[in-house]
Amino acid sequence: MVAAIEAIADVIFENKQFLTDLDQAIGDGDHGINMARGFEAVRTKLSTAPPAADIGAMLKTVGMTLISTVGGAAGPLYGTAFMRAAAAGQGKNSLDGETALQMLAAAITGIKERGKATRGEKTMLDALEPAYDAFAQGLSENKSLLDCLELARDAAGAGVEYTKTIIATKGRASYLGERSLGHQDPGATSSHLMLAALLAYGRSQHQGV
Amino acid sequence: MVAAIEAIADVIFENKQFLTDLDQAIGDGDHGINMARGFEAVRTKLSTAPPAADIGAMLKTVGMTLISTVGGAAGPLYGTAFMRAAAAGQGKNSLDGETALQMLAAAITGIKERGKATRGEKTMLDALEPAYDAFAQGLSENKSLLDCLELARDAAGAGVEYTKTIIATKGRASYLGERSLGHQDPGATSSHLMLAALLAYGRSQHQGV
Amino acid sequence: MKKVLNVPDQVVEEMLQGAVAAHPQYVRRVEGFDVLVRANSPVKGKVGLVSGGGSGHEPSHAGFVGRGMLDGAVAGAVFTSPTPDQVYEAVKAVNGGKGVLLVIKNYTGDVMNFEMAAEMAGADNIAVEKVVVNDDVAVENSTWTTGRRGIAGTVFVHKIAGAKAETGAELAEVKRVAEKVIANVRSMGMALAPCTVPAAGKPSFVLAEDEMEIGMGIHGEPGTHRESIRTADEITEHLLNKVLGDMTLAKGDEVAVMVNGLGATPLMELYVVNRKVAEMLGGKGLKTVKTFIGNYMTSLEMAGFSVTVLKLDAELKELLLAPADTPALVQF
Amino acid sequence: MKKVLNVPDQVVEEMLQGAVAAHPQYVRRVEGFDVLVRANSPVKGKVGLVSGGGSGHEPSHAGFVGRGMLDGAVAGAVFTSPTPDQVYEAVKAVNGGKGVLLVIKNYTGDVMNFEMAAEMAGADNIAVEKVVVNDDVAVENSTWTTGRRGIAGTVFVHKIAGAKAETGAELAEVKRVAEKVIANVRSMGMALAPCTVPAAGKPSFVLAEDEMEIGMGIHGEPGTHRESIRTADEITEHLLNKVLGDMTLAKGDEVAVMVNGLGATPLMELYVVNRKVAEMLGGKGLKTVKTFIGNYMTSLEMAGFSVTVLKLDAELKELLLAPADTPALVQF
Ligand SMILES: Nc1ncnc2c1ncn2[C@@H]1O[C@H](COP(=O)(O)OP(=O)(O)O)[C@@H](O)[C@H]1O
Ligand SMILES: Nc1ncnc2c1ncn2[C@@H]1O[C@H](COP(=O)(O)OP(=O)(O)O)[C@@H](O)[C@H]1O
Ligand SMILES: [Mg+2]
Ligand SMILES: [Mg+2]
Ligand SMILES: [Mg+2]
Ligand SMILES: [Mg+2]
Repeated sequence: MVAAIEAIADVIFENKQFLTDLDQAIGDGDHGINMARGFEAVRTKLSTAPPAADIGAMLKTVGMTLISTVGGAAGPLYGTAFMRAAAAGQGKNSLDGETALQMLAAAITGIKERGKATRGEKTMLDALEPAYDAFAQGLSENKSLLDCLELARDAAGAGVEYTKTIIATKGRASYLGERSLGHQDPGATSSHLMLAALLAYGRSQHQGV
Repeated sequence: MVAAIEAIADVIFENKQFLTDLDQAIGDGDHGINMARGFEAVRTKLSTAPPAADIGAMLKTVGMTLISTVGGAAGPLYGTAFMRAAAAGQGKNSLDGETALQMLAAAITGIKERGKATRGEKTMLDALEPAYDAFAQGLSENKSLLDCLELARDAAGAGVEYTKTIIATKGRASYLGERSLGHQDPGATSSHLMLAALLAYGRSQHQGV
Repeated sequence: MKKVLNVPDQVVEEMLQGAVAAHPQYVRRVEGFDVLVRANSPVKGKVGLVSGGGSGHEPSHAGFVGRGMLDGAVAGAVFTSPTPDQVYEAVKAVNGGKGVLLVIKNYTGDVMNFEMAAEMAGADNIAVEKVVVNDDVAVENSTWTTGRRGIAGTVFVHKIAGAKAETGAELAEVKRVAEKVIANVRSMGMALAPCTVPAAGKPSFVLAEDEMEIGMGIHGEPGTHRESIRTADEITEHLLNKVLGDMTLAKGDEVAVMVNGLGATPLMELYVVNRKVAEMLGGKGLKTVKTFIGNYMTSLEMAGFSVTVLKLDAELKELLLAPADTPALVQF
Repeated sequence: MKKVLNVPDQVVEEMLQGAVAAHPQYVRRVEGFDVLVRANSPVKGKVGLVSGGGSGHEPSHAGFVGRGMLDGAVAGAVFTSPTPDQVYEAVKAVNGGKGVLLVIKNYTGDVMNFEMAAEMAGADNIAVEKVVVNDDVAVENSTWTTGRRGIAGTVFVHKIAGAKAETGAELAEVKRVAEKVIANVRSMGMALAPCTVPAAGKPSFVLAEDEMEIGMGIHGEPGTHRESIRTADEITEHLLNKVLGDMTLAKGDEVAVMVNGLGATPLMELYVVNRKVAEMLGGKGLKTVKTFIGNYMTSLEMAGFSVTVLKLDAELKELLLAPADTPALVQF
């Protein structure tokens, strides 16, 4: 599982400039820098502390590290998301589809409580909530964990596209009013990227076995 | 005589940018601006106050106006020069060569007393002292006032060229040390321009008569 | 990017070290954190005032730590809200037993991070209250936005709530006064040229040689619109009218004014602006009790300025004029 | 030229109007002249202190008019020494019967214009003395130059001679103390980016994107050399070594420090510089009694900074730490 987090960290590092550029267009141009700083700290933490087999314990470390290193809006939101996911995954050493869905639900609830946003306000929720729906749909059709994740990733990607068509009413981009139209949301983008990285990591493991 | 001063003012206005650019290279880029501000004030003064027939009185007005409007190094220097020339020209209604030479001598003495510079330090003196010498030479050869002035103007022009070959040891350009080489001195240039304007004015009057 | 810098990533750390070295009589570092508190913190029997936010707004906020103003300032990464653990440390370090007031500029990230810190401090049984400053009239305060942003008016909150806390007032009283300032202060800014976040390495936006941005935010957030540069008087008139348009002021009312430079705009230009501000306020029969002019809430080396007007009553006036002794604001 | 301006030619006039509007408690205008004096000038029984120079160095010099510092400041055109009649008016306005000390920065124009003013005041039987500040070690003090330039160290002269005058000391005594400061203060600066004189409309010099000028003068006069930008620590080390190299300091000596911004350099960067300054001075066993950090002697919107060190003795230290109450420098 540490490797999965590392895959997430890598995709953030690779897209540091991209996320920053997106944020420069409709925010303050630091999303990539903030996220990269956070996952840099996460990587250091996980490589120095003995990696816990317990998924919950590990995600808690990730969440707390993000909270204390990312700052801005994304820090408390993603930090809370990982903390809540950690609680849902406590005591587990491996993931099944149902647990994964619960963790995603807990993460989203955390983000909504902390940020008081709902779907359609041009935030990370516009990637994450569709992702949750798609994952749940896949699971109800008895699809595999990775297939569900693939559906989630694609839904998140569509959500990112959708953010281009709406006006931001939460976060820094809301100051722009109509001028936020046409731009994709940086937080939705980072959410999509993380799901994509998780999927790619899962597929690579599966092939390897 | 007011028209002569206006001719000087015009040449300063025309060369405001040029003198400023020269000063930008080796000083602080304000010589043209300062001189133009001063002669603007002179022009206003002479057009509002009844122009005195007495050359001395008129030059005193010019000097005092320059002192109180030009500022920087050129203000006190040119101001003093006109004040001293005024004293030498007091009571005269027209100029002969001898008086003109005395006025030039007085002006130069004033500049030297005020600025404590001597020839060869890359200042206006490198235009004015050769001009004086040439004027005196012409006069000793019984040349006309305007011919003497032409010699003076040419000597001043040669003096300007000479300033390119020497290192400044007075004024702001002295901070540059060797790097002032190759640049002509703005103050020497403005002195040369004023002599040239005087000459052109004199010639035009002479032709008109 | 032309800056006097060592490692971009270390700029906040090095700035804090330099600030402590410059002002040891005023501030000390909370060991291990990006937090500066008064040299004599905690002040017993006094409500503690903590503010902070992303770095890059210097002298805000650490420059206002000292007698009569803040007790602690938390420095986030450049233009990025500090994290909750940092704010929490500041709260602990300044709590003199009467609780702590958090002065937050209204940005989603700042509000969330400071709220999380308040929850952490609450778990320690430290009484913590918060106020959120939202003085920037460039942003509409509607349900369609996260609300107006907090900009230079924040300094008036520091000054006046700080003076109130210095009297020994209770937390609720200090909070009430802070909220009164917030209710009565409005600002608006403009930018002529952008700034560069060191870690980003390139300007946060681009303006043409003859263009300016009206309503600019202090993190480079876009303003209301762009247009060709106009005269100082025209720009000032536009900004001040927007500011006054959002306030209820009557002839004879007393106000305080701040003409704030964003970083690269020389004091000369701020004075030219203030000439027009004074003329307009005087023309409306308003009495300016005090004018602050200079760099108070900056945006790195952004060129531009903001104008702030605070409506005073007897209470706010007295607290505004009370003594202060901090690195960036001293008054007898 | 991106500036907040009305008419370039009127910038000094409008600035002075804006300054008087901002600081009526401190300064008033001498009617008809570009001169600001203390609101309560002339102060009877006190030596008057007058400084000034070209405009564009704000807050120098008018920002230092007030109790404990200057009595009057004369504003020339931008970067151009004021004329003698203006200085003369300042002298008359501040003369409280004990004479007037002129504090002049060492530039040919400034020296000549102030000297002419002194002659005019002398004709009125006002006792006038002058001191000429020449702290800039970038310029060699040889017979081949007009001598070192006066830059940010001038503010220390204002502060200390001003405090001395406030004690009621005689003109000769105030002059002696001013000269002691001048003998013990050294500075050097650098620039990353030029400034534009409003009336000129274009930058006073050009630097490449990766270039800096070491030893820059405050009017854009070229410095010792240009080179590629180095780190803040390297630049600071170079400047401070030049400054200290021209002073005689022993372990245990007390100093005051000024890290001065030229206009467009943010406080953040000045703090990064001060970190290195403090480290170097500490490493030499010098004791920094007080650090001034911010924009004191600017050069319009030039980017860059200067470092000033003043060696203190008991007398200078006491006067440095004495109270001051001016628009730009207040201390208890
Ligand atoms: N209230 C909110 N709820 C959910 N997500 C939000 C909220 N506000 C902002 N965000 C997300 O945070 C992202 C910006 O993060 P970041 O740039 O790191 O923080 P900041 O805006 O403080 O600079 C936005 O793109 C958006 O997706
Ligand atoms: N000591 C001096 N004696 C004679 N001329 C001088 C002296 N110092 C400077 N100058 C002249 O003054 C000119 C500069 O004038 P200006 O730019 O108006 O003043 P500033 O140097 O104060 O900006 C120089 O080019 C030089 O000719
Ligand atoms: Mg952002
Ligand atoms: Mg010049
Ligand atoms: Mg941010
Ligand atoms: Mg000049």
